[in-house]
Amino acid sequence: MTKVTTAIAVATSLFALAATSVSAEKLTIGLASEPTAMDPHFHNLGPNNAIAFHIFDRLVAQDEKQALTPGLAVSWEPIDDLTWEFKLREGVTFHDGSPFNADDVICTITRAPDVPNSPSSFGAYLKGKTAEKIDDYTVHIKTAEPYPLMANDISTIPIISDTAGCSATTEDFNAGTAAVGTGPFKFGDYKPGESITMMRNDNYWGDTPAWTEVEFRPIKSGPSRVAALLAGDVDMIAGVPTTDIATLEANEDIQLSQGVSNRVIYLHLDQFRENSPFVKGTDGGQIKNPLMDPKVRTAISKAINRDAIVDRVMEGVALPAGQLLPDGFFGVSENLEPMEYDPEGAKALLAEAGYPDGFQLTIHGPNDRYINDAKIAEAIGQMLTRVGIKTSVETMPRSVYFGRASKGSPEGLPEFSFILVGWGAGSGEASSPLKSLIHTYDKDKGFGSSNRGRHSNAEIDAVIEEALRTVDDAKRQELLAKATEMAIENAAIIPTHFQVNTWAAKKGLEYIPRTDEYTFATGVVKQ
Amino acid sequence: MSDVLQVNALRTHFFTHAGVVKAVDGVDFTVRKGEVMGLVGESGSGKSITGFSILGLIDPPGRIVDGSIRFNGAEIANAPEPELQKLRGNRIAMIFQDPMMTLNPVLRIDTQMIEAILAHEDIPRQTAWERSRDALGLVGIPSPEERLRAYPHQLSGGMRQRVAIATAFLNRPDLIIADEPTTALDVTIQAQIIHEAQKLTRQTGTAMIWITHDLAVVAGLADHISVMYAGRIVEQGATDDVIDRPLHPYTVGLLGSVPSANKRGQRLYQIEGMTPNMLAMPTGCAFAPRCRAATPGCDTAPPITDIDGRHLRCHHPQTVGVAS
Amino acid sequence: MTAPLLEIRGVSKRFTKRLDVAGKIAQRLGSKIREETVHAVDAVDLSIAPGEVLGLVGESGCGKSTLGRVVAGIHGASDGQVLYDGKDIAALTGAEKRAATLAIQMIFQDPFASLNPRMRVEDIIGEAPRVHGLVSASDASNYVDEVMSKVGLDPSLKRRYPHQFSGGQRQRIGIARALAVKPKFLVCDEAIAALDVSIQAQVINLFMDLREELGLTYLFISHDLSVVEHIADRVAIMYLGRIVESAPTEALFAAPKHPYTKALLAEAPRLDQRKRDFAPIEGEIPSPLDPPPGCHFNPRCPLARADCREARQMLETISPGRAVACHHWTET
Amino acid sequence: MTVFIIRRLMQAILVVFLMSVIVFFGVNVIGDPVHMLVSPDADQADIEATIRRLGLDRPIWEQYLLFVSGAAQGNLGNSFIFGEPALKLILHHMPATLELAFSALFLAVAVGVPLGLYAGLYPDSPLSKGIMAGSILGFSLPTFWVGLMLIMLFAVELGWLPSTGRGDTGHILGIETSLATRDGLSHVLLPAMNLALLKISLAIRLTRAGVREAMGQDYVKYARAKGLSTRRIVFVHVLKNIMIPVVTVMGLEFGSLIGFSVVTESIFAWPGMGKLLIDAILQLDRPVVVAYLMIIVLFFVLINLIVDILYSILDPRVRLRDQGA
Amino acid sequence: MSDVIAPETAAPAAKVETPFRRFVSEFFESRIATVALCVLGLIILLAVLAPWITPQNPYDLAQVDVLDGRLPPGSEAFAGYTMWLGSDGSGRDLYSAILYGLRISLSVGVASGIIALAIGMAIGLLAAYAGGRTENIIMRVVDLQLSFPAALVALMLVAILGKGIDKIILALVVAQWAYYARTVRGTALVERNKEYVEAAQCLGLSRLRVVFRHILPNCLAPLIVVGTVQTAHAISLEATLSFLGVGLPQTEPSLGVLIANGFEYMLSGRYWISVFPGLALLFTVVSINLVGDQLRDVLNPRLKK
Repeated sequence: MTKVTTAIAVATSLFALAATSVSAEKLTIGLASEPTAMDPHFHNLGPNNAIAFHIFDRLVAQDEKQALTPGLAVSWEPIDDLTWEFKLREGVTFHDGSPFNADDVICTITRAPDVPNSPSSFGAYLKGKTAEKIDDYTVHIKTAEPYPLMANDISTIPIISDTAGCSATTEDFNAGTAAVGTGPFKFGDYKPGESITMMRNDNYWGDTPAWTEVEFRPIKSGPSRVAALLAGDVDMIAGVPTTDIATLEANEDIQLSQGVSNRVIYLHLDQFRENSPFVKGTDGGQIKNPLMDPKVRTAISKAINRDAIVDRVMEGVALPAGQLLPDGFFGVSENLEPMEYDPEGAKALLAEAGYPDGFQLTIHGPNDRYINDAKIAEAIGQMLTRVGIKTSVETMPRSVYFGRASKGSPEGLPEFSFILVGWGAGSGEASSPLKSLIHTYDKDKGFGSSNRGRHSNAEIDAVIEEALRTVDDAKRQELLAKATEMAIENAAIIPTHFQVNTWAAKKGLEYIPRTDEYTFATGVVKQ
Repeated sequence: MSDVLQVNALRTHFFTHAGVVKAVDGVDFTVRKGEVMGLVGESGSGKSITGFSILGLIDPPGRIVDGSIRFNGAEIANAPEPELQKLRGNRIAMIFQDPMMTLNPVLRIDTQMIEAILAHEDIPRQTAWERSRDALGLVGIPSPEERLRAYPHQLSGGMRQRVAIATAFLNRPDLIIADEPTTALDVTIQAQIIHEAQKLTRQTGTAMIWITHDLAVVAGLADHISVMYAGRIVEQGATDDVIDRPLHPYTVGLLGSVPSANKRGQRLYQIEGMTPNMLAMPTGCAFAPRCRAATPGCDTAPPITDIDGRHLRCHHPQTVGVAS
Repeated sequence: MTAPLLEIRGVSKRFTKRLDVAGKIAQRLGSKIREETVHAVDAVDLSIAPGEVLGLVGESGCGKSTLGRVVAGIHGASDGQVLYDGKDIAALTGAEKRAATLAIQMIFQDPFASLNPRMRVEDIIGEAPRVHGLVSASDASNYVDEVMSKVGLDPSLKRRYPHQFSGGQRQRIGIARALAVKPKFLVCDEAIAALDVSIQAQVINLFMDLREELGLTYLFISHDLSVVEHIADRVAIMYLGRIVESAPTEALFAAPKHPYTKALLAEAPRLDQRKRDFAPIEGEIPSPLDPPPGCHFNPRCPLARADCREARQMLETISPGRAVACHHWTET
Repeated sequence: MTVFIIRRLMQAILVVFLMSVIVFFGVNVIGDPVHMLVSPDADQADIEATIRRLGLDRPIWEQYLLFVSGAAQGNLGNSFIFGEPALKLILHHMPATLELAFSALFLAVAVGVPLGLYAGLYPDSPLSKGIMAGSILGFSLPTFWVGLMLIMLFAVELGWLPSTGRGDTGHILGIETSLATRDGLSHVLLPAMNLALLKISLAIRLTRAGVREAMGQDYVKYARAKGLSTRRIVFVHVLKNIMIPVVTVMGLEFGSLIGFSVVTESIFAWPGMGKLLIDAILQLDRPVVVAYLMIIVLFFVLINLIVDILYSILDPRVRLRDQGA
Repeated sequence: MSDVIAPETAAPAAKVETPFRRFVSEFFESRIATVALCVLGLIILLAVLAPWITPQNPYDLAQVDVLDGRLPPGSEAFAGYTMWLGSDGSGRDLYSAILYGLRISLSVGVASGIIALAIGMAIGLLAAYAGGRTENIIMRVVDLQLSFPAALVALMLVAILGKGIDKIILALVVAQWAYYARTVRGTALVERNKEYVEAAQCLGLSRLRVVFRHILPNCLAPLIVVGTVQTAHAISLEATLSFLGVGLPQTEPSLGVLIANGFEYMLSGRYWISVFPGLALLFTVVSINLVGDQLRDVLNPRLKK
């Protein structure tokens, strides 16, 4: 009984909140990046997904910590090793009034991996999965092998309407005619490069949002974005540049919110070439690749002053990293701490490995991808130079960088020897970085797709593969932690820090930070 | 005959970085109604500056530093700009050397003629247009209505100079200053232009100052001739007197320099040296360094002397024939 | 008669503005554009004996300067030949060609544009003799002194630049430059037109002195009848690309035959005419782009008839040394 | 005139062709667009699927031929990133850039010509010297720096004008433009000022030089000799003459305004073609880069043509020559 | 009004007045230009002497410490010296970085200017002297090149070529050679038709000699003017490209990179990171432009009285 009353009380208070805000509350948000389409399946990319999730719901949602919560599915569970059952929410209607049922799910799963001209599809999440309608509110999804991450994968797919959306083209979505979902906001207006406007869905099945209208404005230049907030042109901005955080903090009219993200910034080291192109001896001549030696890799890790990076480069807005995901995520190890800064130890290790005088190295990194990426590369260059590894720094736009880093060498192999990269775990748990960054490169199985250092260790591979087959959560968590520990032990990669994302809003508003870096209008609350 | 213009002791100097250029340095002359006065001199002698001084068109760094210019009895040297504006183009008109440069290339002939009338008279545009058309007819331009619609570059050099003459006569001025108006033209065209100018001055009784370096032109056109050298008029008199019985050694030399039939094949009379540096004028007679008759006494400035109704600035008038 | 030093045979010079591809397409599409050809010089014959001064007279645009440049080898002729010492210059090669080139020199009108402002006088004068090996490098300096003295310039000024000289002195530098390669023949293109009267006399005298001293032959181009009358042995009158009359100077000035010559003589201002009435011939020189048919002078000619509009009268010898191109010259 | 247009068209075709080759192959060298596009989670098979979908698996010359045959039919290819026809994207962004460029041009002429006129008429007055010093400064300041300063001053410190974005749009003659609304105009002002700064300097210097030269010309002296008022001389005789170079140069500068809008647009988050281009370059959206350049080439040819026609209208001397040739 | 002054300087002068001496004395008539030239000279001197007068080599990572980052002017660095102008985000002493940045900016500007000048000059001369079809083709290319904004051309090229000083110089050369070519061709055409060239022809001098000894020296004046303006422009353009993220590498910053890096600190009150390099750039470009302006006045025959 008490439970019910509480629920009612909450409901009424929510209603009251909603009622007060009925008087046309408009929210304007300045975004750091822009979606490329209103078609939720067109481009599997952060900015697109963030916008799509306003208009479209998913079967399984992720909360601000990326924990799975019910969305259009009220429950999901494996009914056997190879089949997952999703129970759908009843009584939900699309923005155009048509009811939501299993047909919409089936057509979505068919359309999502295969949108014409799509630069990056959702295929990766739906590969090997077949969906089947059991009844109007039950859907089964089958895989060929046991697959524990079913719900994580499904949580990335926005559900579109069978009638309005499934046969529509991307252009129809951009025009708004097909952009019909069940989400908290309805499509309003889409002006590429300029603004995206949405109206509140007053019939939303969940909590009715506080805002009657939301406008997203892409302002890519950081200072301009801050200026727009300070000038009052927007109510809130995402991606506050670290340089401005201190000033904004001191500004009484501005409210900041920060949250650690799922993104780790790390170093990949060439471990597959005897003659690595950007490693040279102290005299500039070719030497046998020292990065293949775990001692050297550990020495490098010891030479990096993570606290200095966090404090000076990131202005305190980051966390030193000792593994692949920050604390609190599924599959992280409790035993790992960030490597201690120990330049003397690093020198000693280098000497032990046979490089008392160090060697020459080039660090490559992007300059427009991660927060302060070029500066971090430079700082690392400085630190390594101090322990005797004379490091030069080369940064480039990501358009150039990633292609070269992945397959820029004449043989189509990763071109660089030592690179700075980042990884955000979209699934919100540790298998994502383990599978892509640590596992041996294996094109056929899709493992190690971003393993640009080509670290390869059969033991770790085995643990990862086992984890990926293990449906039992506790056991899987253990396996993932173990794989992580082994990788760090081996210095397969060298994590430096976890990004912390910052949002800034005008006084009276606050944003609930999200680890997945998405900016949701529903996450903006009035204080 | 009444005096239209009296210029007395006019001095126009240019104050340049390098020093003071005394472009006009004490010029006196008188122009009477209906009379053509030839103002002759070589380049740099100050003859054009004299013309511009009369119209008050000297720009900084130059200015009239001394002297008087009386036009129809009224003093106009350094008169206020609005007063001069009323005179210019109205009572005193000017014709320039190069008609290509003086007509505004981007304005049609009619615009440029009509504005010259409307600047001085408040009459309907149509009337002004008609008067312009008639004026073009008077200087012998065929189909003037068509020409009025033309742009300057569509006319030949001779035509343009006719337009300039027609424009000068539009407001029936009392005086026209023609600054080398035929120098840029061919012999046959020059004859045409002189013909038109001569005809119109005779018809209207307008006085004219014809500035030129060509003695032969003024010989056939002018009533009086003033010869300028280095900013001063060195000799002045009736045309016949000056040409046939020159008194100043410079005039003598100038006339001797002109090739002609009776000197064929012989060496020409040669004035040695060159025009003086305007920044470093010799004291006394400016011509002395080049003068064959010069004596040490020439380093004092010669006064103006009157000989048989002629004015002369020379210590040693050449009473005997032309040097040859 | 002695063999001519220089002979011009049927020389024409045309300047053609060709149509480019776009122009041709436009023409196909019916645009009224066409190739434009200016007949600057139209089948001219002239010969000049050694030591002679030929005056070439005409108004601006008549082609006299172009003809001068063809003779001096600056322009090639479109048609016809220029013979020096009986040999076609265009057909010469090697040393002979160079000798002919150097033998004919030109004096220009503009004393400012005709001297390279960035070169010292000694280089302006001395460059060509040095390049052609007429003097050795060590003798060059003395040679320049010598040439400068010859034209009445103070050799001590040879290290100066042209802008430091007056117009008359510059013209002397130009003459010295030509003389430095020991020419036989000088083309003087309005060589005194830009000078003040008193300086003109100096330069004319210089030309006459040099002729005597060095035995030079001149093609003396001028619009100024009195100058030509003074200096030339023979005069050719040019009108719109053609020679209309040529005659010994005295004969021509005494009794001009061609109506154009008559008009020119009548209208040139003269010192000995006072308070005259200027009674000019009508009309202006037609555009050389679009010359009138037949005799070019016919639109302005008091004698013009139908035949003048139909056919051109070629230059016709009417008495020894005199030629005239007119259908009706006898009528005066 | 016909010849002129034909010549220009032929040039345009040649340039468009050359440009397409250079850009197509050039952009291909820069980097690998696929790695910009795919989600980091994608595995190797996904990446290859994307490569196939975008046709990037074919040899580059084959891709180029495909592009050319498409271009011949008016299809410049689909944006890798947006999936829409590149042409459509660019046309969509064009009005914003054009209104910015036109506003800047207007500012340049409206501010630069009067100042230049003053500086030319009174070259020795202190104000003129100030104007000229200002114009040197305007010449020398990098656009991006000025843009930031403008935002700092007018949007952040003073709060008078919005800092970024395009604002409300309205319709003028059926064209959607922010010049039609108050809000839109307030948004245009800062970026237009930023973009115009260089051109204002240019207009000042051009006008001043023109006035000084014109004032020394005989036709001005002649006009004075005709007794014309100074006002008429300046505003009819002088101004009409100097407008010839001013209009010509400013017209040609319109092209560079569009070029420089790349900088201004990225600072002011102005949703125009320039921003589209720089994004496309950074993301290796080759079809958009290529299409942008194709369109810009045509644009420039068009501008040059218009300028030449304007020139011949303003300068009667040119008109005749055109008829003749 | 040729009547006004006839500068007959034939009266024996104390020394021979060469065109160069005349030019120098006319140049220094303007006080502003004199000051600008001095400032420019000082800037160049500072840039040249940078390694000897700065406490830090900002390009040597061993000397740069991120722990020194973002220090305000007057702070002391770990190494003990005072950072009079503060430090940037990576710990570079701004005073040192600005002087080194000046070296890069100036050398980029000057190198691209000289190369573009050489190429433009050669092509312009070729066009003017060859005439006909060659000239037509060359000038069409020049026209097209000129109708594209240099910023756009450079932007595209740098995007294609990638980063690096050599590449940015190449891009600037490609973006700018046409200005020189047009200028040279324009003046050469005027000069070619002058009588002194005809005289040289008459004297049987070779074509090469006429072009290089006679025409070329007379084309230099406008080229120098264009050269200064274009050099200033190149420096500014390099800064813009760096700002757009396609310019020079992060670790060897030119002034443009320094400004761009400081740009993000502007709103946070660390004005010095962007303002000081900005001022250095401003002084450099303004003084070059002022010098260029005076050169234009002195070398332009049309303004001569």
